[in-house]
Parts: sequence; structure tokens; C-alpha cells
Amino acid sequence: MAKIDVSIEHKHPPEPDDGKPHPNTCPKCGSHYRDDELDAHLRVCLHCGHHFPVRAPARIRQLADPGSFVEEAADLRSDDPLDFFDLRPYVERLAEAEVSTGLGEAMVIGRATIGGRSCQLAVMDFAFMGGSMGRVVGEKFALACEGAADQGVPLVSITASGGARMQEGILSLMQLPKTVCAVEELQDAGSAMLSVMSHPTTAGVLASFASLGDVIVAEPGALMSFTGPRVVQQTTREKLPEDFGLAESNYRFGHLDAIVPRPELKDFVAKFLRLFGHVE
Amino acid sequence: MAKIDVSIEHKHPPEPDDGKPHPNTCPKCGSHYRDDELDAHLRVCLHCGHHFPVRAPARIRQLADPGSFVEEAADLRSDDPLDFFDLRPYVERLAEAEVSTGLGEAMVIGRATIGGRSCQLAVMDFAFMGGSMGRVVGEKFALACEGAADQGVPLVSITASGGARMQEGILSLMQLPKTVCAVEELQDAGSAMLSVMSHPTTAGVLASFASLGDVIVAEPGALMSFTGPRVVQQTTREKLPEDFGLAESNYRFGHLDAIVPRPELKDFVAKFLRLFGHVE
Amino acid sequence: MSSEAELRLRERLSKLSRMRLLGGTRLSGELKRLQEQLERVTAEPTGEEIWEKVELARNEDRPYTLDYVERLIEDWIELHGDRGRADDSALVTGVGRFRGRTVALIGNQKGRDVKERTRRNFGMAYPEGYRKAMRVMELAQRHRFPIISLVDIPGAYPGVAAEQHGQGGAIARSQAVMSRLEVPIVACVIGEGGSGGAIATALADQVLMQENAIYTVISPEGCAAILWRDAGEKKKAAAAFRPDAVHCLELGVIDGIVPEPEGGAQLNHDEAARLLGASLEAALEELEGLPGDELKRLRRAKFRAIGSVRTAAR
Amino acid sequence: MSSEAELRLRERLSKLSRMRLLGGTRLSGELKRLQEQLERVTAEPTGEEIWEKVELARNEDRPYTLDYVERLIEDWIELHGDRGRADDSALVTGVGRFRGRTVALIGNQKGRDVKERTRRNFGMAYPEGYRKAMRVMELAQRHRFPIISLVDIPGAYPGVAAEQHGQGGAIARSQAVMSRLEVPIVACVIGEGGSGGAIATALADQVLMQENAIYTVISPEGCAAILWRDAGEKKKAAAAFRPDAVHCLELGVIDGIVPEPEGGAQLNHDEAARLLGASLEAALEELEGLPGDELKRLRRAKFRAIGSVRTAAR
Ligand SMILES: [Zn+2]
Ligand SMILES: [Zn+2]
Repeated sequence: MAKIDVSIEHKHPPEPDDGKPHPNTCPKCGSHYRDDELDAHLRVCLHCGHHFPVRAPARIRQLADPGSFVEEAADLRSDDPLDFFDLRPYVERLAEAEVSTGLGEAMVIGRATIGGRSCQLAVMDFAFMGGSMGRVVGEKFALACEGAADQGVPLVSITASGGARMQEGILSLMQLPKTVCAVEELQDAGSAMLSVMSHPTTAGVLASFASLGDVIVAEPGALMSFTGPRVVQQTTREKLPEDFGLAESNYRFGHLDAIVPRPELKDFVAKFLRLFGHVE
Repeated sequence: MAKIDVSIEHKHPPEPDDGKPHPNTCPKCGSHYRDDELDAHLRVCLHCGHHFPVRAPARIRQLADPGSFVEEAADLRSDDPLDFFDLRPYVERLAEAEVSTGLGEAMVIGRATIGGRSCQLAVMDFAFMGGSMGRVVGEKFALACEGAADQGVPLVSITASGGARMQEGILSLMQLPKTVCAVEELQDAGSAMLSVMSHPTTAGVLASFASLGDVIVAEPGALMSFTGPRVVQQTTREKLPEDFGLAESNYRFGHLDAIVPRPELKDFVAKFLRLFGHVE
Repeated sequence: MSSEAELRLRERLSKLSRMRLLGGTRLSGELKRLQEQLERVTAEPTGEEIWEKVELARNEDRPYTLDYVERLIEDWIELHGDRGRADDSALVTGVGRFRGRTVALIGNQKGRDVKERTRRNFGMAYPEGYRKAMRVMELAQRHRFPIISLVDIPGAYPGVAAEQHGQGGAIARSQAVMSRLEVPIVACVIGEGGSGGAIATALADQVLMQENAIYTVISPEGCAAILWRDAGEKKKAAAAFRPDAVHCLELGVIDGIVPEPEGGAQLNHDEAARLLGASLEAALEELEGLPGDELKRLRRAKFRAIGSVRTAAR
Repeated sequence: MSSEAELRLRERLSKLSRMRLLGGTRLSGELKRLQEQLERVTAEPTGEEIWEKVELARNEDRPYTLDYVERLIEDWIELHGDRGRADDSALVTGVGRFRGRTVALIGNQKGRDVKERTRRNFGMAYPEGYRKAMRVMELAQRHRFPIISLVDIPGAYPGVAAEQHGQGGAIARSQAVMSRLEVPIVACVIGEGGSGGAIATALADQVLMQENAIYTVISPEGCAAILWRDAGEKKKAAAAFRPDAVHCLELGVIDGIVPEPEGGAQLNHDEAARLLGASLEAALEELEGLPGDELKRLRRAKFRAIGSVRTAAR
């Protein structure tokens, strides 16, 4: 019996491990890179095409026309509505995430131009508590939708998330309907949304705004499952298909419009903005 | 290669055959009935539950409150827009069908009450050229929709059809969009539609109005496939599942709300009318 | 008890008292029980008390959706199938008459015996179930039927096929459809309101919870496995996020609590149905006066505001 | 020729002359070719001439949907998947810019070589394809993009899975979606317009046919197999129902004929695309001035009236 619903996982990056490989070592082919080398190639492995994670600020640099990005709502910070304490207090985890990432939360929003076209950006950062969605992420996403609607420009959402932020309890689940309603308001205002899913986009983020783009694309190899492979395997005891939950599988099953390799992403976004940029 | 599209078939009842069984012999269990006996049991085999075909007038007697049915557009007759001639002229086939069935076309429409609730009826008769849908069937169905909308009552559609009437060429295909548009107008007017599929409801009728009911039910054992089993088998050379295309299979695959045995149909329709009968 | 904790409790009590709608209690005249309920709230529940709620919510004798349908809905027509691939019996949909009006009803359905439990996948819908629900919601919209949604799902189903068939997208789109409807929607968590599987059908104008229901972003076991790295710590997890109705009401996540018979709904299905029926009717009556576009606007505004950080921040 | 037959031909010619739109001819200034076309019509086509059209429509070197996309659409983004189970490559959908405006495009896609033909199922969509098309139509509606639909399908697919996945219902619902849209829709049969598979994406404000395309309720082979009890009688069947563009125009089933390069579209893809582009543009321009609800009303009224028997009867 499956009383245990562990459908939200991969919420945290792997714990520090002394024996772990260097973060710039390709997990697929073992190639090793210097930081500047990898950045110069958009953090894509030159040998095998593996897409390394991209932090939100770097993603914005990759996509936005130079100097065009203006961040919004940067000062929003989560509080601790439940006084949540597991092995450590939530507030301590938040503070630590802010220090280690330099970000106030797991999503950065703002206005930019891409290929000369205006848009609103909402970019997630997996390094901030596994890109989990609590009230601030939900609020920032809603503000991004409102900003796009107000300006009559499309919204470009780039996700990387393990799902809802457990430490905010049921309020984190409420970010699903909140962000869904925000997308609906955006669409009623006539603005379009492009959803770009990067690795991983799972659970509560997959089951809300990320799946509601007018056009939905993913980066190669991105995990896009509501429930993570480990939990599915434990529950069903089936051998999982090799590409379980990956972008390639999602594309085959009809859930994605395209898989866009990172070097082509800026052009793709610019094309999307040319087609969907006009609001009546 | 499947250049041959024989997706519309079962258009005609089997040719007369001297060795054929008596029409009141149950094809499933071999039980034999007198006409009055079978009619008294709504033409359902007492032994095995097989549903024999029901002619349109009999169907209306089974469902409508006694004396409530008022036929409409009874004098509409098909002409022959293509001067169509296969082994015999279309006009000859039409005349013969009228003589042998006593009906002007393969659909009877009119107003009635069922369980005391007003509705519009559109009932097909397979005995008239295999219940095929030409311009008059399309027109009658559209008139039924308009009548239901005008009176603010639901439409109850009961189908038995091999599909579009080939002898009217491309104009028979045009009955698909015509009846679809009629249902949409009906729904925009706030009226509901119940679709009851009896054996067989295939091809052009399945692929148009019959699939657009707010609630869709079928009689047990009714064939409901776009392409008939014989053609599918010939084209694919696969062994077909035993219940290929039958109501039971369609129910399992999510295409039907319910399978309603004929003895329960009147109550079901009455319940539908109680729930959907109110127009704001 | 520290004065700070006492303060918080008083605040909580006052919030509760201000609540516009406290289930059917107000209507069925059971003011005494309300008072008792409020008194119980003044004491911070212990971990054990919270865990009792979890166990009550999961009690296998609790009434399920069809038990309520049987007692509350006349002229019930169950609607089957997603018009695409399957009929998912974990999520029941249909139309029927509730206190004189035609309604569409959606509800997770667990099974009573092993065979039915398997057939109904323990109430955990596949994407096909959410698609059926969306189809029925659109039918309700077409005919201006109010919608009742009964939520009782341990969580979205962790299976290979569910993922392949697009579980995440289906849950997202089911919410999107609900946010677009211009008919009244009342949801009630009648057992477990687990994660995305629950919210898929709970984006309602009024969200109620039965007294012993729970509403969670993840099961206590799942939370414990991740945060405590030990599923055995489920009671600690439950105590940390408090999935009970009173807490959900305090947080503004739900709009009212539906009382249950003394000891829990499992002890008296008829009485549980009577109490639920009274709450659903009251909620619908409150909503039915509003025009459709206003309903939609308020529904979206409500979810926009839940747990808002606008003021808390900066 | 009997005087009656001559009369019918003259009537036919005058109907043709009255036609509001005769493909892109009027607009591309090719009046001479129009005249020739009309002259050819005055002669009742022989069975052989009709069969030539069938063979031209099926010519394997004819341009397919993606050949036209390549030549007519800028900034093309192909949209994949039905968001449920699969991506059907027999029916291509996407958005792009056509002569300055963003459009949504839907088209059946046959394959050029054996491998691609198999992958694309000879252009015959599964229900998943129709569902993808509906999704893209709704996207077009949301953003007020006009829709171009290129029809080229031998017929709905006669396969077990296609039936199990609800082919009949999918074809019905695709038409229903088209009848609800409030954006301009132009369809053009660019090869075979076969049966339900064709009409599924052809419920348009303006329906065009290329000069050598055919539009049929059933393939000539299928018709012959049923009515003549011999698929070999396909030429007789074709002659009996005349699936050619001129006849469809006479019957009021289509709104215009798109000229092809001399000898057929297969001989010059660029020129075929130029002529198609001109016709599509003209049709869109005519429609774009109308408000959305008026488009919808006129579209439904048009299909309501095609082949009407109201006057013929009684
Ligand atoms: Zn590599
Ligand atoms: Zn029998």
C-alpha cells in the first residue's frame, strides 16, 4: 500500500561529501573544466553535450541583451510561518542559502530585452534550497506575471526546482494554485508565456506554472517528473525505463514542444518573442 | 501502404440471402421469438440479453410518453445531387428504402415528453440504407437542434448508422461539420444533448454529432468504431481484440459515460432530462 | 506556558472566532460543540493529538466520496472516461441533484476491500482521472452547474505510467481549468488532502475540511524521510507542519471546518453526511448570488492572497 | 450532347464565374489561366481525366505541408505533442510568421522516403494528432492568431489503436473546436482530402483546393469495394462522385481553387508555394476585417447551408 506519499523529493542538492567529484567534472564523460572554460561554453560539456546546472544570474547573462536586465522584488525574503524545525531550524537554512548563493530566494525576476524584444523574466536557481517553491517564490512568480501583463510583454520562465518547500508546510502547496491563477491572469491580459524547464523541474513546480506555458521546452537531459525516479522505484519496485522522467521521454510522450540545447536557447527565445510579442 | 481508405463501411444491411436466419433468431444464443414477443421485451433476448435492432418508430414508442411524440420535417426527401449511379441508380435505392421501411429518410425527428419532461428527439433507423447520413439526415438533425434550442429543451439523439451516404459524394462528408455546428449552436443556446449510440454507430456519425453529447451512452454490444473491424483487419493484418470497437471496449477506453441496457434506457433518459432540463 | 505562546494562542482563538463560516455548525445550531471545539483549540495540540488526526483521516471506515453521494445526491449519473484513453476509477465524477439544484461532483474514491482498493488505486488518480475531472468541470461550466469537489487522496501517484502520461501537466491544467470556471466551486477535504493530487481538484471558491481531515504538501512519512532522513520520524514531521483543519483554518488555507460526529466520521456515516451536506449547502448558497466573472475574480484573488508575503517582506 | 446536359454545363460555368474567389488567380493576375480553366470546365471531364486528378493528387513528388512551411513561413516553431500521450508526426502543427502576421499552422504530413512514410503513417493522424491540433487551435484562439490548415490525408487511419484511442470522438471534437474559434481559419486541400481525417481540420471560414487536389467522403477504391463490390472499379467510383476541385466548387463545398504550376505542383515546388501563398494571403486578408464572433457565426452558417435540402424538399 502506498500510504507514503514521497512525491516531492530532490528538494535539496546532494549533501556535501568529501569524496564527491569536482563540480566542474562532467558526470557523463568525466571531462574536467575550469570555471571560466565552462562558463564560456554556457556550462555545456564540449565533449558530450552534458548540460551542467546554471545559476540564475548566469542564466540571465546568457539570455538577456547586455545591460538590459532590471531586477524586481529583489528584497523579498521568506519568513517562517510555521516556526519550522527539522534537524535544523528553517530560518537557519534560509540564512545559509542566502549566504552561499548570494540570492534572497530561489527565483530571480525582472525585465529584460532578448534579441531586442522586451520580456519579463522569472528564473529559478536550484542552488537556493533545491529551487524549492515557498511563498516568496510564488509571490515573485505572480509579480512577474503581473509585470508582464502590465507592460503587455511575454513572460519567459526558466525553472529548476525540486518542488514545493516543505518547511512552509501547506502554505507551500498553496503556491501551486497561486502561480496557476497568476498564469491565467497573464493569459487573460493577452500576454504569452514561454516555459523553459532546466534540470530538474519536478513536483510542485512541474505541477503548476511550468506546465502552463503557451510553448513548453526543456534542456536536454532535464528531469521533469512529478515524483522522482528513486521514489517511483521504491514504491512500484519496477525497473524504470532508462530515460524515466527525462526531457527526452517527456518529448516522446507529448509533453514538450521541443528540446532546446542551451547554445540555441537565446535564439529560440528571441524567435518566440518575435512571434508572441504583440499584444492587441 | 494504406492508400485505400475504406473507413466507411457497414453502410448497408447484409444482402438478402436465402439461407439467412430468421431476423428474430438471436445471433448470440439461437433463441427464436415471435415478433410480438420480442417487441414486448423491447427486442432484447430474454435468454442472453442480446439487443436486437430497433426501428425508429418502435424506439420512439419505447421512450416517449404515450401520445406525446409529434414528428417534424417528415416530408423531407433526398434528391440526387450527383446523378449517382453505381450498380443501381441512387434514386432507385432511395425509393426502395422508402417503400421497405415506410420512412422518408434514415432519421426521424420530433418533440416528445419522456417521464413528463419535454425534449427533442432525433432517432436514426438502420433499416433505411444502413442509417447512412446524407443531406436530409444532416438537415433533420440540424432542425432537431434548432427545435431544442428554440424550446429550451434538451436533445436526445439515438443513432444507428454505417456513416456518411456515399451516393451523395462529398456532400455527405459535409454533413459532419454541419451537424457539429448544429450541436455547438444548441449548446450555445444552453440546451443539453444526450447521445445514445445503438448498434452500429460508426464512421461519419460517430465522428460528428454522436460523439458530442454532454452525456454519451451506448447499448450493450453496440459497434462504435470509425473504421469497421473487417477493414481494420484487412489493412493491419493484426488479430483484432475480441471486443474491438464494441461499446464495452469504448467504455473501458474512456469514450462512454455508461452502457445502458435497453430496459433501463427510458429511466436513464428521464433522469437526464430532470438534471439537464432547465435552461436559464 | 510562556506568555508569548499564550499570546499566540489567544490570537489564534480570536481569528477562529472571527471566521465567517465554521462549517455547518453555525447552521445546524450546534453551538455548544463549536464552543467545545474552540476550547480545545486554546490548548496547543500535542504531537500525539496531531498524529491522532492523521490516523483518523486515514481510518479505513471513514466515509468515502460514494458514501456521501449515496446519502446526499439524488438522480446521480456517474460520468466515466477521459474521452481519450481510459476511465480512472480513483477519481469519481458525475452529475446529480443536491438540495434541489443540479451539481457536478468530483471526488477521489478509495476502496473498501483489497480488490476495490487496487482497482481504485487507493484513491490516487492517474492523469486520466484529472482529464476526466476537467471534462466534467467544462460540462458544468457549459450548463452553469455548481461544482462540489470531495478531496481524499494520499498524494499524487508515484508510478511510471502516471509520469509518462503527464501527471505534472495534468495537475497543473486541472487547476488552470478550475481558475477559469464561472460557476461556484466548493471543495471539502474529507480524509487525506495530499500534495498535488489534492490541489488538482481543490482550487475552489470555498475550501472546507472535515474536522478530522488533514491537508498536506507531503505525507508526514515523506517529509520525515526527506528532512529527518527517517520515515519513522513521521510524528515529528506531522507535529512540525500540523496538517489538521484548525491549523489550516488559522493559516487562511481553508474557509471553514465541517464538524464530524463525536469520535469521527467513521462511526456514523449518516450523521457525517448530514453535517457535510449542511456545510456544502451553506457554502453554495453563499456563492450562488455572485455573477460568474465575479466568482472567478474572487477565486483568483483569494489564492493570490493566501500566505501572502507582500507585507511581511522588505 | 443532349440539350439538358448542355444546360447543366452552362449553369455550371455561370456558377463558376460568379464565384467570389477563384484561388489566387484573380490576385496574381493570371487571368488568362483562369479563362483556360473555365474553358476546360465547359467540357464534361471524362472518367480518365478525373482519374488523372486522383493520380496527380497522390503524386509522391507533390509538395507536402513542410515543403510549403519552408517556403512560406518565417520564424517557424513546430509545436509537438498532445500533452497527454504522444506526439503524432502525421499531423504537423506550429506557429510562425506568414506575410507579416503570426499564424498557427496545422497540416497533414506524408513522408518522402519509406522510413519517413512509416514514421508519419502516410499522413494519417492518430487521435493524438487531432488532439495536438486542438491544443494548437486553442493557443491560436488565446493569442488571436489566424489559422492555416493544409489538408493532405488519404483518410482516417484504419488501425486498432486509433480506434481504441477514440478516433471518432477526436475527429468530432476537432471539428467542434474549429466551429467555436473566433479567429480566421483558412484551409486548403493540397493533395488528398480523405473522409473524416480531412474534415477534422477543414471546418474553416474559407476552404480552398489546389487545382489537382481531390476531396472525398471515401477513397475511390473504398467506394468501389462497397458499392461495386470490387475495388478495381475505382475509376468508375471516381467518375461517379467526381472528387476534383472544379466539381467541389460547383457544389459549394469549397470557396476557391488554387492554381498549380503547369502540369502539377510536383513539377515546381517553389511556384506551387508562390501560388498557394498568394491564395492564403488573399483569403486571410478578406477575413481579418471581421470581428471574431461574426467569423464564428458566418462559419457555422456556411456549413449549415452547404448542400441544403430545405428548398429542394417538400
Ligand atoms: Zn561530458
Ligand atoms: Zn440470445
